[in-house]
Amino acid sequence: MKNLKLEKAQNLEMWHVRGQAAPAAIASLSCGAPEMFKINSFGDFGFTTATGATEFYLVDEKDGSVAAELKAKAGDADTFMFPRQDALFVLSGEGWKDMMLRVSAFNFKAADDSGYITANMAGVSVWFRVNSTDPNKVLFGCDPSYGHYLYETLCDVIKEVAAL
Amino acid sequence: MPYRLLKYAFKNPEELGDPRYFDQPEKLKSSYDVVIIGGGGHGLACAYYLARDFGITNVAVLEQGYVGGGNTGRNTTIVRSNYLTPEGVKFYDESLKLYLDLSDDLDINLMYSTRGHFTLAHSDSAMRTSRWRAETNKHLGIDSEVVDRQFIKNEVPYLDLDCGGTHPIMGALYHGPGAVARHDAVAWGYGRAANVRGVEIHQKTQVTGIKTNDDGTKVVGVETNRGFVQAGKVISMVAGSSPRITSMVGLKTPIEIFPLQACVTEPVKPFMDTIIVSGSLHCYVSQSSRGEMVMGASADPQELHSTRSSFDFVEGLTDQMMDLLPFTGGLRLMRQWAGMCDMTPDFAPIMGKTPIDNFYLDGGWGTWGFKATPVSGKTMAYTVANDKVHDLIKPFGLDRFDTYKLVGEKGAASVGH
Amino acid sequence: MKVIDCPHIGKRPMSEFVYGHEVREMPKPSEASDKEWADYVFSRDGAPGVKKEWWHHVPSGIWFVFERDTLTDKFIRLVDIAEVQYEL
Amino acid sequence: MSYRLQEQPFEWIDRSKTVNIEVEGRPMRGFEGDTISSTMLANGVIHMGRSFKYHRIRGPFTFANHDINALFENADKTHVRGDVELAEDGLKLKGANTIGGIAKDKFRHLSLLSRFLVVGFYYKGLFKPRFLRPFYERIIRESAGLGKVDLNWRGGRKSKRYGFCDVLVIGAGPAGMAAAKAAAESGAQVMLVDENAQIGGSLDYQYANDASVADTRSELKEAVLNNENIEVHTSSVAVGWYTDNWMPINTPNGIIKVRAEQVVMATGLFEQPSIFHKNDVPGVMMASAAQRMIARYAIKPCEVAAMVVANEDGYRAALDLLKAGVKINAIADLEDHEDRGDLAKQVKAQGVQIYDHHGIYEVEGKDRVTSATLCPLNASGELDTSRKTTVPCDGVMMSVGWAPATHMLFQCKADIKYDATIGQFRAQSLPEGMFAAGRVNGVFDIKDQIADGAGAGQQAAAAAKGESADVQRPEPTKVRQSHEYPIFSHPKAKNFLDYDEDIQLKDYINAAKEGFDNIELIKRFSTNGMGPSQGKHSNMNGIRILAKHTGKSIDETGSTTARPMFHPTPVGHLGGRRFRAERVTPMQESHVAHKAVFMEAGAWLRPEYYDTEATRTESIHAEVNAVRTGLGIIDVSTLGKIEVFGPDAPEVMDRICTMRMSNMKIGMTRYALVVDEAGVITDDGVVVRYADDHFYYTTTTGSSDPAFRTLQKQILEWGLKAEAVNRTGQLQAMNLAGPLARQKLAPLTDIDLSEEAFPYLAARTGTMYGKPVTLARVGFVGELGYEIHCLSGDAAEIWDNLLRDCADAGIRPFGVEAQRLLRLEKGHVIVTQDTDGLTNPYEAGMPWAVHMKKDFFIGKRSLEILKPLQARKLMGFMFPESYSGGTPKECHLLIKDGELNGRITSVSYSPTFNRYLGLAYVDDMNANVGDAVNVRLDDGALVEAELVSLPFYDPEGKRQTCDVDGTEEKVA
Repeated sequence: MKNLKLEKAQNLEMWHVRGQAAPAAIASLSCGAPEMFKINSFGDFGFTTATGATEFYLVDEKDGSVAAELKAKAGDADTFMFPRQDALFVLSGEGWKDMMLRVSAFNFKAADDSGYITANMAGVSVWFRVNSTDPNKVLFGCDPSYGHYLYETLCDVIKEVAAL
Repeated sequence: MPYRLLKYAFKNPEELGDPRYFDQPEKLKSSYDVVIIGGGGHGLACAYYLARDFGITNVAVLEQGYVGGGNTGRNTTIVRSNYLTPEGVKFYDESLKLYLDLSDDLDINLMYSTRGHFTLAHSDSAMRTSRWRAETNKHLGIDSEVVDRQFIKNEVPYLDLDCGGTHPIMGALYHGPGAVARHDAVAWGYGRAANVRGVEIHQKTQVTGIKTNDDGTKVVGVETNRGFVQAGKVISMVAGSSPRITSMVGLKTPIEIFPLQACVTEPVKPFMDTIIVSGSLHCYVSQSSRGEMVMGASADPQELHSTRSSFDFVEGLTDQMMDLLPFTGGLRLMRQWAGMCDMTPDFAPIMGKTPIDNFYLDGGWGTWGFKATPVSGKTMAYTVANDKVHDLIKPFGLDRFDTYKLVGEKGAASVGH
Repeated sequence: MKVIDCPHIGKRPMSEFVYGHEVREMPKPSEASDKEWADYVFSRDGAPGVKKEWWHHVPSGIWFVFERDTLTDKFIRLVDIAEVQYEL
Repeated sequence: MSYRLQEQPFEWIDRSKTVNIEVEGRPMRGFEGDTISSTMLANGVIHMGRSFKYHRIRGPFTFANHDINALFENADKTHVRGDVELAEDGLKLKGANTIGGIAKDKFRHLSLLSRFLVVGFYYKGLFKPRFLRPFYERIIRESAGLGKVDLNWRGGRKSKRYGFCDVLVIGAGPAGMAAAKAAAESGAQVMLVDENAQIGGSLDYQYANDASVADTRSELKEAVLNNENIEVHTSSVAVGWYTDNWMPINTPNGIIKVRAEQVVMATGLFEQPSIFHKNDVPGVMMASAAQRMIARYAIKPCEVAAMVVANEDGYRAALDLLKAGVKINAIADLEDHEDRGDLAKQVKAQGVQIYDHHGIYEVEGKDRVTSATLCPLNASGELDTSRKTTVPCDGVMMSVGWAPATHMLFQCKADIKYDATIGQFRAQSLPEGMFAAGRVNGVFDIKDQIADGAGAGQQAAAAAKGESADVQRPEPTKVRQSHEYPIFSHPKAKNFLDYDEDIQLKDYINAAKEGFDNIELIKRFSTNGMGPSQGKHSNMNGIRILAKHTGKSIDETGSTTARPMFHPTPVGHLGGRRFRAERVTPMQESHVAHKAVFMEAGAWLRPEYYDTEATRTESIHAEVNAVRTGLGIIDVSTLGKIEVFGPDAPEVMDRICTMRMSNMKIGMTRYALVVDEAGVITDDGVVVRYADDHFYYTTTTGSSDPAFRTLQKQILEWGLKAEAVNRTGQLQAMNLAGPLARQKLAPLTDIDLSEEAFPYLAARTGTMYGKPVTLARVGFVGELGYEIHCLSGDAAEIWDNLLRDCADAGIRPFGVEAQRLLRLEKGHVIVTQDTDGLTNPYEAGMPWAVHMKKDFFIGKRSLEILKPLQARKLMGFMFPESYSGGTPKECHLLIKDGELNGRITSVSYSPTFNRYLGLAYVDDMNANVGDAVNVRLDDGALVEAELVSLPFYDPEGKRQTCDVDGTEEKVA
């Protein structure tokens, strides 16, 4: 489990899309409609997913083009786009799924890499999105107030695991 | 060498067991004046006081398992009276007073050991609750006070006041008379003392139904796995099985059952002479007379009628315990078990008469049943003998919920041990 | 550690859930006497048996309703939310 | 006399690497792979420790961690189990529970008093006369426990991890290895666990010299160790079985919490002792113990042996002893050696004297066994002591039967019954996901064990894929392996049932006679099986004795509940690494820079005050004055922040809060109070109405997550068309408060702050420093103020800019303590401080917050019942300005005519009024403003305070509305 690297993800913006009209707006996007807890991926890490009948998440690459497209399509009152300020990280390296065994009860090795995974990691609720092209890279995010703690803790665990 | 042990040493083997602690009566009689459901501490104590104080001996104690096999054998073994409400304080202090003489009354060494009881406070709100209890206790003459970090350091030098860096300890509620006792011996002592006075103790006898008169307003007897028994009065003293019994007479109560787990380490040379409870970390530890560290935490979060063990209980407890007492990391957990905790909305028991004549209830003991064993036996015996609710338990009637007159024991909503 | 099998997110350990207590139908407040209302607020049918309960999966923020046997801790079936909805 | 034998075929020691340890001050040399006990034996030392109750000298007994005869300790280790823990170079140890060392233990003569120390003696004596009770208690406590605890031990925690596999096999003996091999070959991901340092199990110590299994052994080992689908963990113990095949495995470097689809229990057996006089003298041991010594550590168990056997395994052990050069003077076979098959013939052929239908009645010897006396069994199974045969020996090996390691089968609720044919408990049926194989499953022939394992492995692998494999499993053996009653009484007793607890046969029988004749009660009264080995060598005999005494069958007698942990497990492994999820706001660096002293609020870290003045109180008062006279700013980002929207949003808000919310005007705020179904206050906060169908609701810090969860659940339960989003960590908030607030904020925002455009209790959205914000004029601290809500990413910048741009106004950050004082001067309630587990809005002085005209809100019907029952009320009180007595504190009681009459919930010395003021419950509905109340201080002194109307400060609320242009105007 050598060469594990944890970095803070840069230039990604995140939206939490809700409302009675949200499904229609999301469906009209050029990247298509996501299935429940499945990654509908575009770009390196960009994606949309559905976590409820009228609840969607959008992570957009730096140019924000998809978000702009959605804003235009949504337009009327019945769609609410809340900007999300999650603490975002990228974990890379072959053994990342083995390292996860030390901090989360979720079985990443058996999981389908195209899933929008939600699990508890080191005591914090975290969502995961495996990179669509490189299975040894995963983007994950949590509530910003836990960001500092999660980063410090994971660096500790990676140091311990690297020493094994 | 104490005289008593000499007496036992030279007793010839045949005489041993005369009298037995508990007889094994072959058959159930067809009827009894009083049937007590539950052969734990409360049931046996009630039988003892009925016989001793009221001469009522035509009594049967029906135990589905073995004597003291329910929560009596599974609890924290802590005895204290530093409760929050005046009703709670008076009730539990009477119990503590009874405990002080109980070894002599029952002629058995309960190993009742006064140790001092710390309820640690890890936040300013916990400190406020501690002072609230201390002030109420002092008002009612209970030895209980808020102590600071220095006092704790002196009494328990091996405790890490910074708690590993989060939730540092700010102070504690210290209750000098807090004690521990050998829980099994309490049941055996009461059992033998009742048995000797003619009370019948039937083990492996499960109550499967309660028979009432036609309109269900009066109890007449109980169905068991050994046949029907008529009863002048029936008392339910089954703690974790209370809802199962009360549903037999169509009586709904607020009692809900949650598993409460505990564990012990291997027995080590005694070093801890006090009892440590943490309200914020929801855990407790004391060292038994056998040298084992007896540890536990709060009840499991979801209702379950089972004494199964869970591993996340062990993980949570050991994680917190190493913050409080770092050296315990080097000890080994030998055994874990669980009891069935009968919780009520206001953390106070449900005792006394019920809407159904001749059917009395002693339940809702949450994590405080063992502490109340003597006083519950005494007050329930009085209530059953006179069909009049004893003053001490008036505030704990089932009807209090109909009129929203809840007991304020829940206070700041963190369960004490 | 108990495992709960959920739609979309699959089998999850119980440690990821918050217990939301039993689903209890609320009587019409205006028609309930004081005693009947107090009975609804405080009384529980605490005997062991199969109960409909709320369970909240914290990481994904979803509420589920399951039927569970409170004697054996067995999750029997997922209950459609519509089954437990009620009008005031 | 060298105790080390020549090299054994599967020995565990590496003769090329020596290891030096010191036990009780005596240096000893062993090899790498030796345990502490095997090193001692190699140096001719057989005294491993002193027993718990009578301090009798003890030697090796099971050599398999099923007893604690060999228990050591040193400065940093407690309860070191010599039989199984490795002898590391430089290790220094001494015996546990002795005073003066194993040899010269001060209590070594205690067994002379055993006559008086009857079973449960501490219940019967040692408590009268009463005045001696403390003395007796000290004796009991000092004699209790085994090892000493090092209170300074800081060995620390061992990280845990999770593990997942299709098939988990517990036990790497013949059956276990076969199961792992078969499962892996069927494509399953397998984990194989064994508590021993090496795999092989009984194949390597009971069949070490059996050529017929040589090929199978190497084939199994090779398959298991080289198949990358099999993850092998040795020196690793399955702690227990938990719901849904959740099995923590304690490995030397931490616990793996394994979730297994299927489990195969190949856990084998514990050999059980025969009970006879002085069966605990060093040299008396299990036959399998002798075989382990020979096969694993090349140790010669003794020079001359006697044996008592009741199965074929006994003769297999005899052959191993003979091969190791041990002379066997006599073998007592409890039945007929003719029925023991070929091995018995081989033993006889080597000239060993075998006494059929004989048992061992007693042994002699103090420091080590010197002779064994055999007697024939009479018709009723007792020993006929009229015909004794005594043979000299320095070792006695017992092979009279086994108890299966069924702990985890009991835990998973397998249906386990006593199989009288074999003489052991066996699972009649197994729950889904669980298989048993090998001798724990009653299959004893070595080839059958391997076939049973392979069959179970295939079935488990198939089941893991949701299929089933119809596999022919071998039948359990028809030959009895364990004697019905290898237990013989003796007038001089010292015949031990439980070696951990020193329980003699008569103690146990007397316990039954005294009325504890039920398996659970007799365990607790006699303590049989309650010691550190938890009954591994004593439970089975205990059941046999009780069954015979009560005339019941083994199944009727039953067995005690098998609880985790299988072996005692270090707390440092169970606790694992520390994960304390902590929340901080984006302004954390700035707080630290401003010398904040932090406090914990749930998972959040918040500035309690900023340590700028000489003392804590002065710092807090400085902060209060800044807000009252100039300008202060507090980070309130920890508040819960929930957005509620959708067509039914107004209806949802009306049902959740006690007051009507649906009539709020857009762009306004309103105080919100929430009660539970019983009418008890659970939360309060401020609600902003953004639009007809969009509310923004802030809750107290502590209840942000529960409040959101409950709101979500209610929306679902009511089937309303509304949605809620928890934005607690996504948005941050800071309250800029003080007379200069408007004047300093106006130029920094595009929002018009004029009173007309932005009145008190209004809320407006706009930008600050180009960042989107919502400003809300809330009244908590009682000054002109604006609560600024912004995105988490923008918060630190806005906070720092405000401190910079308002520096000329003397802006000062203030913490939780100052806020508490400011809100107290305004008489505002803090939920969970001024309210408790029963407080309803009427008692808390908030009848105005309860709008009964609404047709429904949570708790309404209960409040209708509670209103007339009100018996206490929250009132304000003040101490005279001249007061100089003791400090009044929160939760001090109000006393009237010696009776409880109320309780202080909040109290502080107010720098604004230069006197103590606070809130208290008065248990008297007739109490009025102007009345006096008595407060009882810490030392019991009663001091007087006066009830006053609320709020104390600025009753007309002028301060929050007027535009004070920085003039010094303090309203008293």
